[in-house]
Amino acid sequence: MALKMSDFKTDVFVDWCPGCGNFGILASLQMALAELGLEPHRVVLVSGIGCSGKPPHFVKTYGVHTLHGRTLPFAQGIKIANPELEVIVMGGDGDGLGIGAGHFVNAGRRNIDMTYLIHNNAVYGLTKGQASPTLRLGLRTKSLPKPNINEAVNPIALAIVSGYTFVARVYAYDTKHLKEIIKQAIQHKGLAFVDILQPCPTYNDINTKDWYAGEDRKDPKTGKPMSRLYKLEEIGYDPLVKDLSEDIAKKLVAIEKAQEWGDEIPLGIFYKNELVPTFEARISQRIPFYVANAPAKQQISDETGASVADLSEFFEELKMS
Amino acid sequence: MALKMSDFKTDVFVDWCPGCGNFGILASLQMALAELGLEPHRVVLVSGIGCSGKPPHFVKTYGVHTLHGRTLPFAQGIKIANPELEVIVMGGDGDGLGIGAGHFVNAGRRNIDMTYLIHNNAVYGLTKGQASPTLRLGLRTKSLPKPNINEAVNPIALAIVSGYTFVARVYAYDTKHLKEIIKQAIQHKGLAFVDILQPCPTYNDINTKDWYAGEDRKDPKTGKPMSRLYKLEEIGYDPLVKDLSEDIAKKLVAIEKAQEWGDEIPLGIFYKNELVPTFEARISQRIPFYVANAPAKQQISDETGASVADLSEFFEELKMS
Amino acid sequence: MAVEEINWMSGGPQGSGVDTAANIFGRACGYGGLYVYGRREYHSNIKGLHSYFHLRISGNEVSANVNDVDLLAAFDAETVVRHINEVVSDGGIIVDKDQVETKVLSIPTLTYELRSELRQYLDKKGLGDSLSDLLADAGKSGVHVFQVPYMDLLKQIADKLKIEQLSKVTRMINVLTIGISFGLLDYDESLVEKAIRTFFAEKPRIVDMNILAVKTAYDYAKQNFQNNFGHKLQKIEIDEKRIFISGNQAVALGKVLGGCRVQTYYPITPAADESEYLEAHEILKTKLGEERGAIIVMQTEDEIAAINMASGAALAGARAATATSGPGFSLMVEGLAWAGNSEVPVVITYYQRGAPSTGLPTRHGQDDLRFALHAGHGEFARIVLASGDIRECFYDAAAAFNYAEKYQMPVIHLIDKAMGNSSQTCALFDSSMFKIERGNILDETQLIGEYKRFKFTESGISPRVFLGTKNGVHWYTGDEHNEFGHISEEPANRTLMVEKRMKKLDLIEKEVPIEERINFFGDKNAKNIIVSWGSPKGAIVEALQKLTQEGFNLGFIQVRMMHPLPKEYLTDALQNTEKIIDVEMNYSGQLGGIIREKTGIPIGFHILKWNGRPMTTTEVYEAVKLVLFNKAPKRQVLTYGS
Amino acid sequence: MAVEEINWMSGGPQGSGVDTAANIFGRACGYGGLYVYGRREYHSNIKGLHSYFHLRISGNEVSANVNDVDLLAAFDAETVVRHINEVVSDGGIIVDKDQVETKVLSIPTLTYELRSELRQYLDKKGLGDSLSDLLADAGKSGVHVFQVPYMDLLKQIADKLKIEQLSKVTRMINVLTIGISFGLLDYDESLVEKAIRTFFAEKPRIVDMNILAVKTAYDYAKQNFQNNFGHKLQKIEIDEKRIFISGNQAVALGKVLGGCRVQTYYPITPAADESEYLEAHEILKTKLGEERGAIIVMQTEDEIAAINMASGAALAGARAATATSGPGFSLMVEGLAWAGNSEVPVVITYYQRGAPSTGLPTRHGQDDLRFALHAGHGEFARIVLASGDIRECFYDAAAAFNYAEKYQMPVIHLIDKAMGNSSQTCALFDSSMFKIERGNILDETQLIGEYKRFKFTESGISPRVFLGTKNGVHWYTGDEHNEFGHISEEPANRTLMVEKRMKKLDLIEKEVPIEERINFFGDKNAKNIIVSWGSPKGAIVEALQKLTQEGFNLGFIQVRMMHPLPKEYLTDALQNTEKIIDVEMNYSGQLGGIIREKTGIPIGFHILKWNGRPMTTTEVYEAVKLVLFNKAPKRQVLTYGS
Ligand SMILES: Cc1ncc(C[n+]2csc(CCOP(=O)(O)OP(=O)(O)O)c2C)c(N)n1
Ligand SMILES: Cc1ncc(C[n+]2csc(CCOP(=O)(O)OP(=O)(O)O)c2C)c(N)n1
Ligand code: SF4
Ligand code: SF4
Ligand SMILES: [Mg+2]
Ligand SMILES: [Mg+2]
Repeated sequence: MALKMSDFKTDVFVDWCPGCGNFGILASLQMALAELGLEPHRVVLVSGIGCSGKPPHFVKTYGVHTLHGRTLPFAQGIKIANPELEVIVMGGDGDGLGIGAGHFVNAGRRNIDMTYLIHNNAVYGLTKGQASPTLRLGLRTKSLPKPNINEAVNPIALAIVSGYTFVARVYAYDTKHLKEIIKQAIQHKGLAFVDILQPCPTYNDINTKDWYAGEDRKDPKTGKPMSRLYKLEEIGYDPLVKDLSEDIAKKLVAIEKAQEWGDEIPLGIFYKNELVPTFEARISQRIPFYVANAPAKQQISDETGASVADLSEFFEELKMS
Repeated sequence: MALKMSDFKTDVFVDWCPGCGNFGILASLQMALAELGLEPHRVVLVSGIGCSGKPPHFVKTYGVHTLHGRTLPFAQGIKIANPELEVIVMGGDGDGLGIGAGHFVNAGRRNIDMTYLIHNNAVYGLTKGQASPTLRLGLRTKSLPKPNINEAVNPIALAIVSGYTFVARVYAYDTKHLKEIIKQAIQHKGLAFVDILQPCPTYNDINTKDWYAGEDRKDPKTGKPMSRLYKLEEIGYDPLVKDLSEDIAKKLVAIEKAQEWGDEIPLGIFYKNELVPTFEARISQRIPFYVANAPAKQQISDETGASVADLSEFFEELKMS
Repeated sequence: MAVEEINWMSGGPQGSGVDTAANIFGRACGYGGLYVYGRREYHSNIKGLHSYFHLRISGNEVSANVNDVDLLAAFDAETVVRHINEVVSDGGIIVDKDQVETKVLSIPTLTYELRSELRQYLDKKGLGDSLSDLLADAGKSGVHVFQVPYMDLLKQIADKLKIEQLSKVTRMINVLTIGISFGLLDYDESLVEKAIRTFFAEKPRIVDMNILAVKTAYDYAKQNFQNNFGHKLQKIEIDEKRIFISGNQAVALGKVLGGCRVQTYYPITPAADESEYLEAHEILKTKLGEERGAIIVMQTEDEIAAINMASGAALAGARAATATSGPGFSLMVEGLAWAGNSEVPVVITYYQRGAPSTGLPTRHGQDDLRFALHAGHGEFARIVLASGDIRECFYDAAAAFNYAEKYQMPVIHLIDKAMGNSSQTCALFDSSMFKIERGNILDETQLIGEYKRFKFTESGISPRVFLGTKNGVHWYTGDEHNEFGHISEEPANRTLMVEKRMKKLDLIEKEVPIEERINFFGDKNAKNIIVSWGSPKGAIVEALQKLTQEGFNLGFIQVRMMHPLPKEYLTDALQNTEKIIDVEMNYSGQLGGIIREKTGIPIGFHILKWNGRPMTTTEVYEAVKLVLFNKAPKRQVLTYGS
Repeated sequence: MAVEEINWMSGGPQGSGVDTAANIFGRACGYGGLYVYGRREYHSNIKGLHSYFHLRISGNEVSANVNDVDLLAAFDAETVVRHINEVVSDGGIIVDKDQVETKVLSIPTLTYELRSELRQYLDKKGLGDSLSDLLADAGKSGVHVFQVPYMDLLKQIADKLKIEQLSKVTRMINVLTIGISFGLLDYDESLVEKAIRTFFAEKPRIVDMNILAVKTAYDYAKQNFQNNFGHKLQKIEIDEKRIFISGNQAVALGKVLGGCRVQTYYPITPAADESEYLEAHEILKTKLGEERGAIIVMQTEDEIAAINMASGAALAGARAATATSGPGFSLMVEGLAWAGNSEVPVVITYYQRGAPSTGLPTRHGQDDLRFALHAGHGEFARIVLASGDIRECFYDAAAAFNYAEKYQMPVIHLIDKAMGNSSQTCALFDSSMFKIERGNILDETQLIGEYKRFKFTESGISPRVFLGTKNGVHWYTGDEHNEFGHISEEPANRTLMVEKRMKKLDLIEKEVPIEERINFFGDKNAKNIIVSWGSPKGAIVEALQKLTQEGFNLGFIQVRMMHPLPKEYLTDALQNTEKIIDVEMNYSGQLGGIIREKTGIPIGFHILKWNGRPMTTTEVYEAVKLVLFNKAPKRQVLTYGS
């Protein structure tokens, strides 16, 4: 029987502020899961701490709401132990790029086959609106006592430099596009990163829905707002690395595109490369039965409860006779 | 009286392995300090944990040998409190790009006027040769039980994406070039990063001195080894951002150059930009007397020991009458 | 001053102005010469989940709640559902007329477990599932229900202001409930206006709107609920200068007084408010004139950076601090040990909250005492202070820097959520007695010849030099080191260096006056002694007064310096005590354990609570009384709170 | 088996083959049926600073050193300088003839403080500053000095092997000293050859070179030092199967036995060896046939990732562990609290080393007990185990997973550097009695209807389901949660949920047999009882045997489960004890404090040590004897070691 979006809903009250971009993300994710036909028990949603940390409670799949900034370590542990699981990570921009930046960079080096969604609202939502690492220098969102003193990090560029093999950006209110990208991210073989521009109507009074929609810059001719967002696919951008020889060039173009901001903000897939072996493939070279007989699935004791371990080879090496 | 290299030496035994690249780094640093005429008490050397963590004990300036991966936070604290100090940070590749990667990325956003040197030996030296984040996928240095399962991080690209405003690479045995670059890094206004290729003869049996020198690839004609290293300045590379409009382009070229490895390894300055305001400049906008009357220098009590704080304005806000 | 004590509670969805209401209400009372204590409760949520403020108004200074609610001002149905049983029998509930038919089991924001509980409750009582059923039931036990047509009133207001969209005025439900409340309490309306004027000082349009709203509601109450409500609130004349201040603010002010010049932080509840407050006031007024004082507030990438950056600043010579709560402190542990090993005078303000892990991020707890004492691998000297109320927060925050610099060690200043996020009126803090003591610091002129940062001395304290001082070059390392600060693994040096660091604790025991380390209340020769620490203080002191008045013989030792523990004092004070009653907001009675560890004296009785809500005077009073009447089990668990 | 006990020490610069020498020496002894215990000491340095191995060879099983050195095999002058006073009066020193004129004060690797000490020593004794002066002085007190021309011997060897560059054979100074040693000790040469063959098994050329070197040196000793040395070493015949194993390896093997399938780590001394050993053996042989067992060893970017990755793996159903030491554990604290809150069965192997902070990274200490007990904000249940020797390391490492899964909580397994980096011979481990107990786990077939991961139960234990199991969807969160695992801030749920977690500790107290929680040695009714934990065990047991033989009445309680502490047992055992003697490798006597906290019983005597070197049998024997003779202060500080 086909799965429906409602199959992925729990009874827990969704406690985001009215108009929060997170609603769009949640709905898109639930739709994507349903359309991909992923049975709820095969999916593990891992989140951090923040407004963005709450989705697992709203989604009827396995949910692991972890620590601030530590989504990736938990998620990687889960996936390594049981590579059959579909592991989807979600977290805030503060979570992933502030306190979690070290894991962000180092996860790229492993390329474990998972999906990582960042709710990028340029603020620390749940702690009441401090500047997040994606807030630009000099800006002063609603609850900052002073303008932001730090430059912003560029999540797309950072992901590419760190080795993520699927790097995309979407907009929280464009649920159809968002859903499609999430589906592709999940289906991607390797570590996929999706930067989700997520308006926070409560604290981010700069990058608002209206701002993204260009309400402040109406076309003088038509009088219509000119959206700041555009889609890479619409300009014929091709993110796919078809041969490793074009990898560096594709990365550079993606990083260049990632510099656009302000009046022209690209959405879509910046970079995609399935030629880099996943962690699963790498470890299988050493342990050929890794996927077939994964750590979490191995039998460790016999009927009598005795350990299946046979230590004789160890003892052979250590023996004193 | 002019300072000499020996003015920067302590009596502490330098306990690196014979032939370690760190000797070159130490000597270059001492030369650079002497040539810049920096009085020992004005310099603070901050280091992490590793073979690369020991230099402060060998250099007669203030030395703060901190925690593994935490050089940047300590150093930034010192510099913020007393911006008159010349703060130079040194640490390992594991220290800075493994456990310290989060600070690495976020320090770039502040652009505090300091110098950061990474001893890049592709191994965890002091813990006996495990793979560091700069060791490439599939390589197996001397003490690894299995080939490295992770991709390497690219320190130059990461620094550029993170906002460092001076990014260079040098080679530990080319002490003259190294010294010059260290001098320029120190003189740079902003956060300077220097990636130092540092052979570790004890554990890294791949990127050895001979390997860098190209002993394994002799010119068929001359029979001479063809060094893998070349200098960017020799190919007319211009790292300097003279106008902010060329910033992105310069960054992209630098990142592209940073991808070269193997038979052609560029040394020198990849990127330099003094148009980005330093942290000191940013904070001075808010607190105009910040540099003149820095936190560590402020008088906090009067002759009687009473606090100089005048709380009346606070009380005015809070008063109940 | 025989003013009636009033307990007022205001509740509604987070983000609907509960804080504002409480603040305005509190100020209005404060302007009338009354003392106010207000506790804020909120979910870890930005908008929509239930939050409330429990205010106690009295003629005497108060710093705890009692179980009672005399008047409940509910913005929504959920508030009534959650708090109805706290309202005293002659108390009142202000409720939206349009919401009384709400089906309470269908309120979407109720948690699974609350809904189950509520269902059982309704079943047991045989009540229907409308809010009106609950209200009627309360009415039977004497509670007055004041139904107010919030929307109608808002419409009137909008009309008067010529505002067309009703949504532009719905935010003012909070002020409506204030108007109604004060109308019922018959309080001086002009004081409410004054409160609104100062609260919205920078927004004149908002002031006018809100004053109109309050007036409208006030008049509505006067007209419709005449003489219906027994509780009244009277203003009194006072001379004293008072402030209305939260714990977060008190700590910030203490830091300014103490000369703090660098504060690092990573956002976390309930600590972040302190740092933001400091940042907003970064340029400091000083007695030295202009441009002489500023505090740099650094928002770091994480708490690991926060502690280590603060340590760096401290080494450079600035008084430096960081502020955090449990999860953040957990990340600071490695840096703390470095500071301990390198004898760095860094101050950590530690706001405890419900734990473990993320726990109850916005709720109260006192679970972290043992952790604060033992955090960090290895043994090193540290001082752990615990303030007992908002006033102490101020003084301790300043004193912490003196301890840190004099004894050259990290100081952990324990606060908790109940203190940090509560507000109270108190007499203006007097800082004239406070002196800055920086300990033994050498400057350029005092440095001749070889300088050893970690010189072995009788006391364990070595003269300190700031980084950058001429002639003072020296080294720090987290490794064990010799007197110069260079790495040393020599066994003999190691034996001495550990001892050097640790014996500074003995010096503290000798030097710091006992008055700074404990507070004693009640009868010095009492047979029954309460021991406690931190925010239960307020409730305990009040309970003690009441019990003493009732003729019980009781004393209370509030421990303020948790480490090094004043163990000689405690041994003397407790060894002949009949009943020792340990009162703490945690599961295991941590202070009790520490006292037993250090003195051997067993704790007879524990009164504990860990439901995330602070202890009330009522609870403590009752539980202690049970002990005194020999009717208590060895361990009583308190559970009041919603 | 009246074999003479020999204490052999081999020392030289780190990287010059001290380990190899010790290993070959130890093996050679092991092959001769002797028991060996070897302690490794080295600086936090890769090459150049002094390192040594202190080996004890005996007919009986040994797991501690004594103060004596019978034969010191010095590769260099520094080794002599550092250890000369440890050599017993009829002992011997093997020294390089070419180095006897070394000016000892000019040895570049000496630290400032050692140099000062040495200078004073020479002055006091009126000795010249050449190594020969020191040696002559030792000779006066009966020490035999065996001067060996290392370079001449190496030249002979190089000539025989037709090697031109002498530098290619200088690495073999270590084997030369072995040859000399065994020559002096008159030990069976063929066993040394066997040891070399197995040690260099994969490098036949090296085998030949080394055998030649040993032979040359052996013959040299025989010819030149005939009958000069009184200590002899004899092989014996044994039946028993034995292994020569380090603590790191024993833990690794225990993990394999215990079914560990994911091990995460970040490199750190002295823990990393364990993980690397596991990684080298990642494909596991099992009784089930081929391709059925493998352990994934993940080197993470830091320890924060290590603990959380292990927790993730544990939730998915793999037995998962991480291994670290102090600085790393400090970073794991936040993750530990999450695991505690979410009831995750994760195992942390904690190798203590000299602390605080970076401390003495390669030296011994037992400073972290309190930290292990209280790490993490908030209160949550955990088990803390402490092994007392290498054999226990093995069994405890396996048992830790059973505890973790049965009681659904993190288990901290405390080891220390002295155990981790020491090696000893012991009878082959018997694992036949060990059973895997996974606790209450539900699979797909047992899941019908609503599943609550944190269901309230009598015991506090809720049936567990692995992530990915059909019909078992549930949630985890570090927030306080309801039975489903969803966030809950309700006070009533909170009170229950904390209790649910904490009462599992009571269950452990009830269920785990006392034999798994303590070891008792000596007389059950003794008037004098030693309490201790961890690696002092070996020294204490031996000291106890000796003192008992001398007629003293003594018992020894080795606590193995540090938390929950077996407090009833301890109360019973200690309450009528005359002298309680706490023996620990830390400054404050942490176990003593915990015993007092939990039982109220005061500790009469402390024998403590924190110089970075483990306790020896000699020291413990002497210190305890002083106590028994009523000649000891309350606190004795031990300082043996170099
Ligand atoms: C170690 C730690 N430090 C701080 C916090 C407090 N905290 C909770 S949410 C949050 C910020 C969330 O910001 P972001 O990650 O951007 O998520 P958002 O709320 O914006 O979705 C912080 C700092 C914490 N939970 N843990
Ligand atoms: C928190 C923590 N984890 C682990 C260690 C152990 N440690 C000491 S040195 C080192 C690695 C050093 O490698 P790198 O930073 O590359 O420096 P190198 O020795 O190669 O110069 C590690 C992991 C530590 N000191 N602290
Ligand atoms: S604070 Fe911002 S991010 Fe958080 S729920 Fe509200 S609108 Fe959304
Ligand atoms: S291990 Fe490597 S990096 Fe460390 S001192 Fe030796 S050669 Fe240098
Ligand atoms: Mg955010
Ligand atoms: Mg390195």
